[in-house]
Amino acid sequence: MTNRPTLQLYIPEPLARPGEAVDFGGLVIPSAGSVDRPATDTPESELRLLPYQLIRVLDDEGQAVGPWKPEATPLQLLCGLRAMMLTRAFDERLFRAHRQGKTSFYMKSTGEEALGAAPSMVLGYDDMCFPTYRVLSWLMARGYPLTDLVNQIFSNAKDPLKGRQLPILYSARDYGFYSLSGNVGSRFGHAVGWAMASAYKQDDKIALAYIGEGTTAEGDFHEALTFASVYRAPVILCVTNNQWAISSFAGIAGANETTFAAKALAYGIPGLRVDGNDFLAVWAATEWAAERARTNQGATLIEFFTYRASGHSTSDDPTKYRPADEPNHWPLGDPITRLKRHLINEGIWDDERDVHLLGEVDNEVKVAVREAESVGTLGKSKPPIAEMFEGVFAEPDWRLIEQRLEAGITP
Amino acid sequence: MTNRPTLQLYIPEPLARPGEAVDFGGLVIPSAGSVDRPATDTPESELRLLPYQLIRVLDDEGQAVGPWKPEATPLQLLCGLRAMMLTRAFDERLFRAHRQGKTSFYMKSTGEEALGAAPSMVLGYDDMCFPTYRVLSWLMARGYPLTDLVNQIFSNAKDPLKGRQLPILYSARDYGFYSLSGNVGSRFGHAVGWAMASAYKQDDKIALAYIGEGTTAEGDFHEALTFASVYRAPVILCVTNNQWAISSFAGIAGANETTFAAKALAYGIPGLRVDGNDFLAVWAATEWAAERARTNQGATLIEFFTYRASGHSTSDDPTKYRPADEPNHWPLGDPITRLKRHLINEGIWDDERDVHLLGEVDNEVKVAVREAESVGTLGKSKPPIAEMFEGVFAEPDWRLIEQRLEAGITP
Amino acid sequence: MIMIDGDAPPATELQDVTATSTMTMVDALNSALDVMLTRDPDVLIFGEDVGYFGGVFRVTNGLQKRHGLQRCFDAPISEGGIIATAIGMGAYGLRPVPEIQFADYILPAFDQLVSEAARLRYRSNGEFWAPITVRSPYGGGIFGGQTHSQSPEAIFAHITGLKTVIPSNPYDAKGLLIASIECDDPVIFLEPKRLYNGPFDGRHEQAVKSWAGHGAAEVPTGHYSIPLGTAAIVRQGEAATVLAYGTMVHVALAGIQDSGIDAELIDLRSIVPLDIDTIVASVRKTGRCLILHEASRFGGFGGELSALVQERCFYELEAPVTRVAGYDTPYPHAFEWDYFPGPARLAAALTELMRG
Amino acid sequence: MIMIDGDAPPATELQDVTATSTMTMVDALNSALDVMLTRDPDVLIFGEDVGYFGGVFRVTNGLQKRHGLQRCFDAPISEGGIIATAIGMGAYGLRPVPEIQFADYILPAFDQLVSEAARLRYRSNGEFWAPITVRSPYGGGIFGGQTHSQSPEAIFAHITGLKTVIPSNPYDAKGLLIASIECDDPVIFLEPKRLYNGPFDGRHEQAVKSWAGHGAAEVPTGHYSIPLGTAAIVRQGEAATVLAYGTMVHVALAGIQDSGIDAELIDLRSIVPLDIDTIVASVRKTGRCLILHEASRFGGFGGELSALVQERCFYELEAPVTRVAGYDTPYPHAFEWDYFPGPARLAAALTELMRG
Ligand SMILES: Cc1ncc(C[n+]2csc(CCOP(=O)(O)OP(=O)(O)O)c2C)c(N)n1
Ligand SMILES: Cc1ncc(C[n+]2csc(CCOP(=O)(O)OP(=O)(O)O)c2C)c(N)n1
Ligand SMILES: [Mg+2]
Ligand SMILES: [Mg+2]
Repeated sequence: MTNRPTLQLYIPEPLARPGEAVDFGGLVIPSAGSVDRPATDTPESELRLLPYQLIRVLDDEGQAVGPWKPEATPLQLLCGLRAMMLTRAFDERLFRAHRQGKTSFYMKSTGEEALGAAPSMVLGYDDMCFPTYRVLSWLMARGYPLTDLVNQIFSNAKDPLKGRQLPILYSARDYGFYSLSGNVGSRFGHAVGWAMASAYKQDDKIALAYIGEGTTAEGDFHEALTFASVYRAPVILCVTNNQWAISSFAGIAGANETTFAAKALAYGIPGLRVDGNDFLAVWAATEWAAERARTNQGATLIEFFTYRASGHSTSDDPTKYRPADEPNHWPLGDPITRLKRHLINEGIWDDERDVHLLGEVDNEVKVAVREAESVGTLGKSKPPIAEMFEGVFAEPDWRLIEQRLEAGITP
Repeated sequence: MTNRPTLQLYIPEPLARPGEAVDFGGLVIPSAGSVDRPATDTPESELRLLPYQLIRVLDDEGQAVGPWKPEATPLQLLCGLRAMMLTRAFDERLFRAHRQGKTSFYMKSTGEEALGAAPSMVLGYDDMCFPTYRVLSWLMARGYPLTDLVNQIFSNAKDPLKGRQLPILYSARDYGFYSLSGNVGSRFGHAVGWAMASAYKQDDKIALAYIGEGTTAEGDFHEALTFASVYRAPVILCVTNNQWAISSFAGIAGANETTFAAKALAYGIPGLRVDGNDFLAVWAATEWAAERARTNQGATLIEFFTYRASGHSTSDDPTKYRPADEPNHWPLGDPITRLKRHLINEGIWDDERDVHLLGEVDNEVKVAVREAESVGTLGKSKPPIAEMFEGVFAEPDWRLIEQRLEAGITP
Repeated sequence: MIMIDGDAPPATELQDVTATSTMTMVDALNSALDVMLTRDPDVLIFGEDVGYFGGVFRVTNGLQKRHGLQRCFDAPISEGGIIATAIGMGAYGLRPVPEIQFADYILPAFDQLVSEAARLRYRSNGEFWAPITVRSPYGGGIFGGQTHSQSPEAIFAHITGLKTVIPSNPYDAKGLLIASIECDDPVIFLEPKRLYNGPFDGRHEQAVKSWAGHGAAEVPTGHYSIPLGTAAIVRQGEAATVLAYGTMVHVALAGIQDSGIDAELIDLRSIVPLDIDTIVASVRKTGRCLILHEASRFGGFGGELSALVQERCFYELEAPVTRVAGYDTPYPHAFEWDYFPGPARLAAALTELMRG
Repeated sequence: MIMIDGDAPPATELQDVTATSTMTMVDALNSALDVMLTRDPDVLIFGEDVGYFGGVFRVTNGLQKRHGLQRCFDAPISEGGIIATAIGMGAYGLRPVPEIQFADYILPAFDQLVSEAARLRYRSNGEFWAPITVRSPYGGGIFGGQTHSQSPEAIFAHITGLKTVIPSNPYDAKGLLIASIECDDPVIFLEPKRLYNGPFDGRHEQAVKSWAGHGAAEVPTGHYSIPLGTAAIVRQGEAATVLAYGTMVHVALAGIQDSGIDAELIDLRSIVPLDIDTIVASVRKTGRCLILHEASRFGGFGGELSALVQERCFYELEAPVTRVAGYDTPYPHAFEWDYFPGPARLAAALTELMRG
């Protein structure tokens, strides 16, 4: 046992901290269109290089190129652009609403608007999305009423969740949007169970779930993938790799060692690695995985490679742990800008219409906030206290009935 | 949403059930010596085919061939053979002891004796093994006193664990054998923490952990691997794929979709797939992984491909769920027979000595059981009841002191 | 409602009953699952070893064969995954009945049960819910050692949104399991494994008893259910009230007999919802209360019961509410019968209670 | 030992004290960690966001910079993995102090804590043990919604082999945290997050108070420890005994003041080990007892306290032991102050208690 080397504990660190020059480690960005698009029934054994590549459709000029170019119609793309812009406008204003004391909490998805919007349009209303808190754009792409969102955020008398939930932990069954909870990762397996149920019933609905790259470290992630693989569940499992988990860089979740898409290899299912700031690539990858799911070929893991351009939440100041200008240097750009460039390139959009749309979505948000404010902001209005005691069980038991009385509520 | 295919829930099933002909699905067994042995500092990106191969050293004639042939000395191999034979003899007799009502429970490791024995000899006494209940051969290779094992199994007055544990859930710190618990998988991450602690202290100790293939489905497995990968812990993580988890075939843990070694790819660490009934291959793979761990190159995942030749435990009857003669058809043979053939082939062993050794180990076990019986079998002898109240905390609090009195124990 | 001592179950609790047959608790549970698989295509079962093999305690024996691979199948060894999957299925509209092989192994799924199953309906304002029934063998008395013997009911009872049901005999087991499966809330259904094959009363030195001949072993073969939240008065008495559930119901009966005290014995049957009215009425009548459970005393469900009883019956109490329970140690293999709160401890405590 | 109302902490509890400084609870916890990192090379810290950033509540702020990357580092989002890793490190001989970002997120690690940390010493007959201290912010009052507000202490108190510590002020926080780290048993160290930056008494409509000026905010800068299992008498009184811990200590003080009743207030400081002697002596003196906690009432730790008190003080009790607690619902965002058992509810219950 002599002459052995001394062991050293390795702790990964990001390449740049506040005050240092931004460093993306010479991130190699393959050119758009360079990755093959295998048929969806290709055996997994032939797909084992995919997780190490990067599926991109939009090139630097805004051209859609290569085999992954989807068949989305111009109108679909315009709707996608609108959903993303609406998401951003909403985020900006509600973030400010928090600063103004109108609510307790808010989280933005800036830079990640494509991740919710494109899949929301690819999947059907019968399908179900199991969201994270950062895919508001799913709802935006489906026209969920803005005022209801704001009412939820304000926990006011018209809050569709009756004041029971933290702001933005929406639930919207009719929009294919499963109930969020504060725990990260814990619904990933629900998506698999839901998809298995659809298969069990010989229905045709599929599920799609999101999970942050940081959260892939939870046991839930592995358990969901194991079940999805073993029972070939019709589900699309998406890792939103936005490089950060609050203040922890993706290396703390293993990003220095391999890609998140490569985790698919552990389960013998295909893993796609996709430019998450490329609306068309996100669309195309979702379509590919959906086709597999719908044809009884089982689950697909998709890593959306993106960047969290804002702070984690209203409780966070990202300049405390990463260079303040890091977001500006993200080599894959901004999803809205890139789709817009493409649409202009395609001749179906222009700067003028864009400015107009910007005003339009901003106004929509403003109107919704105003409407919700007229009901009341946090603490100024709330649902009846009786709501606190509802929904614990299908029917309240004596404890809830007694306590409701104790709280001064007459039946 | 029309014209969609009907989904079907897929439930994996083994190829043969009781009454049917044994079917190993045309299991392809690569010939011994056919897999390259990369240098231990090879980057992971160049090792990505290894998890799909099968490292074997002993060929059908008992020759040790190919690059993985280890430098174990003849004496070491003889000691390994002895440890495996002792394990088997012990298992046989203690299994019978259970049938005779001398204890409440027993589990055999028949067919898997190489998995504990070889690593036990490769690693040092300062290193730590985090066992499953099926690696008794680790202790056998290190000469752990047989009588203490039987005392533990009988929970008698000389039980080293003072009657607190289920039979065979040993703890043997001085033998580099971490405390077992009834929960499967829950110590896998302890191995990683232990190894990280060694690195943190700049010591030179490494850890090795086992987990059953069925248990890889637990979140603990993924969490342990994530930590091992992120902090490059000096640990060897071993999946003992013995094809069965109680009555569930390995397909229920995902074996139909990929190999267990391939789970390494999810973490960017090397994954070896090894003939677990080949003592030399197990030895060689452990050495390779140990070298990586000792040189600060981090963790390795090893899948030991083997077969659970007996029932799960004394509570189990495997003929209820698999063909009764399935064990006889396992294409990778028996680890003891194969090592014996090799040693005979090498001219350092013969049938006569083998018969003699068989008698010797059997006698050793018999003597140990007799000695333990003279102390007492389960229920006939037990440690002082005061032991029930010891070790809950470092020092008992008033509750334990009061209850000890209540139980009639005078201090 | 008295039924353990051989009386027929009251008619109000029965529906659909065509015939009865003598069943062990394993048989009765199997029958409940069989009935529900037959009646409701949305009921399905999965868990470790429950499929082809029929479960390590044989509770799902034959169900895969009878109802098909998709209705009763093996799951990966992943309790968290099993419950997460069940919740997702429940949200879809199924009524999954997952099995966790031992209650000790529910813990890896604890977050799924607490943060998800229990809270889904509340937080989504009723858009989603998880009508799952998690069956799990629990409790000791089988020399299972520390991790095959525990009684974790207290940690579930504290969780708002979960129901916890614990039968003590075949008749109740079937009726309560059917009620649990039909219930739209998540139910933790704890099966006292020591009662699976016979009514164990804690007299471990005696020959093992079978269910045959026990009144509650006459079980209707068809569909019936026992409403959750209704306790059963197993023995009527005037001197004191004993509260118990699961195996301890039988232990209590034996201990009461040994003590010669005319105690009333209440089998709670479900601890959430709790039949507070039956408890309070009894203690008001007897003026004395003893609580018996197998789990460790400190922080156990007995604390809640004791608190409730003295809150509601303080002025009627003639002696302190007493708890008899497992000691505050892990469940120890060799000391099973020292740890186990058997009839002798119960009788002694009851005698002491009468002195108070 | 009185210390909240500005009295100096008793000398017996101090060691090594060179100077004091005014600290918030965050400062005091940070100081405890700093002191222990300095004194003991086997102490290390890891958890989500605790490294460079210094923790979402800033408790580990500056520690990585001061003590090095290996001593205080970020962990993957994997509570089970964090605790498993810590146990392994503990078994090696280190004293890890993992942080779980919110107590609500301890649940994914529940199996590690219960089946492993709590049982390792017992089952291995002392060959291995896990001297880990799991720090976690808990409790409500910050509009954190359901999963950033819960008080899970009851589910830990029931687990044999775990200790559970809950400070209510900066001075105690530091002394108890040091004692926990130095303890050879696994400790769940719950930090009332609403007290991090000021002594919140439940009067949410009033301006936020800071710790400055509070007696217990004068904290020794060096090493000292408060033995686990010693309660503090925060207010002496003759009319009734109020038991509380964490934020509720301050709420109780306010409620007692409002009620005008001369109640004795005991801050339990650790619920396992529990200072039963101090509790019993007080209730024997006052004849009345009220328990206050923020967690839901049913199955909460108040049940255990209530049971213990009436078991030991039955004949001295003049009224039923009373519990004031959170309602049996999940922690609701908009109804935070309706759910929260504030001073008004306490005062009303105390007044009622005096009538009993
Ligand atoms: C089980 C659990 N652990 C910890 C947290 C605290 N937490 C909230 S968000 C977050 C970071 C998640 O990062 P990531 O998964 O990368 O998602 P992102 O925020 O980047 O979208 C953490 C640690 C939590 N909510 N739930
Ligand atoms: C957490 C937990 N879940 C379930 C069990 C019950 N159980 C004991 S052994 C076993 C099968 C394990 O199979 P595998 O991991 O393949 O190991 P093997 O027995 O084949 O060596 C199961 C399910 C357990 N002990 N712990
Ligand atoms: Mg992230
Ligand atoms: Mg196995």
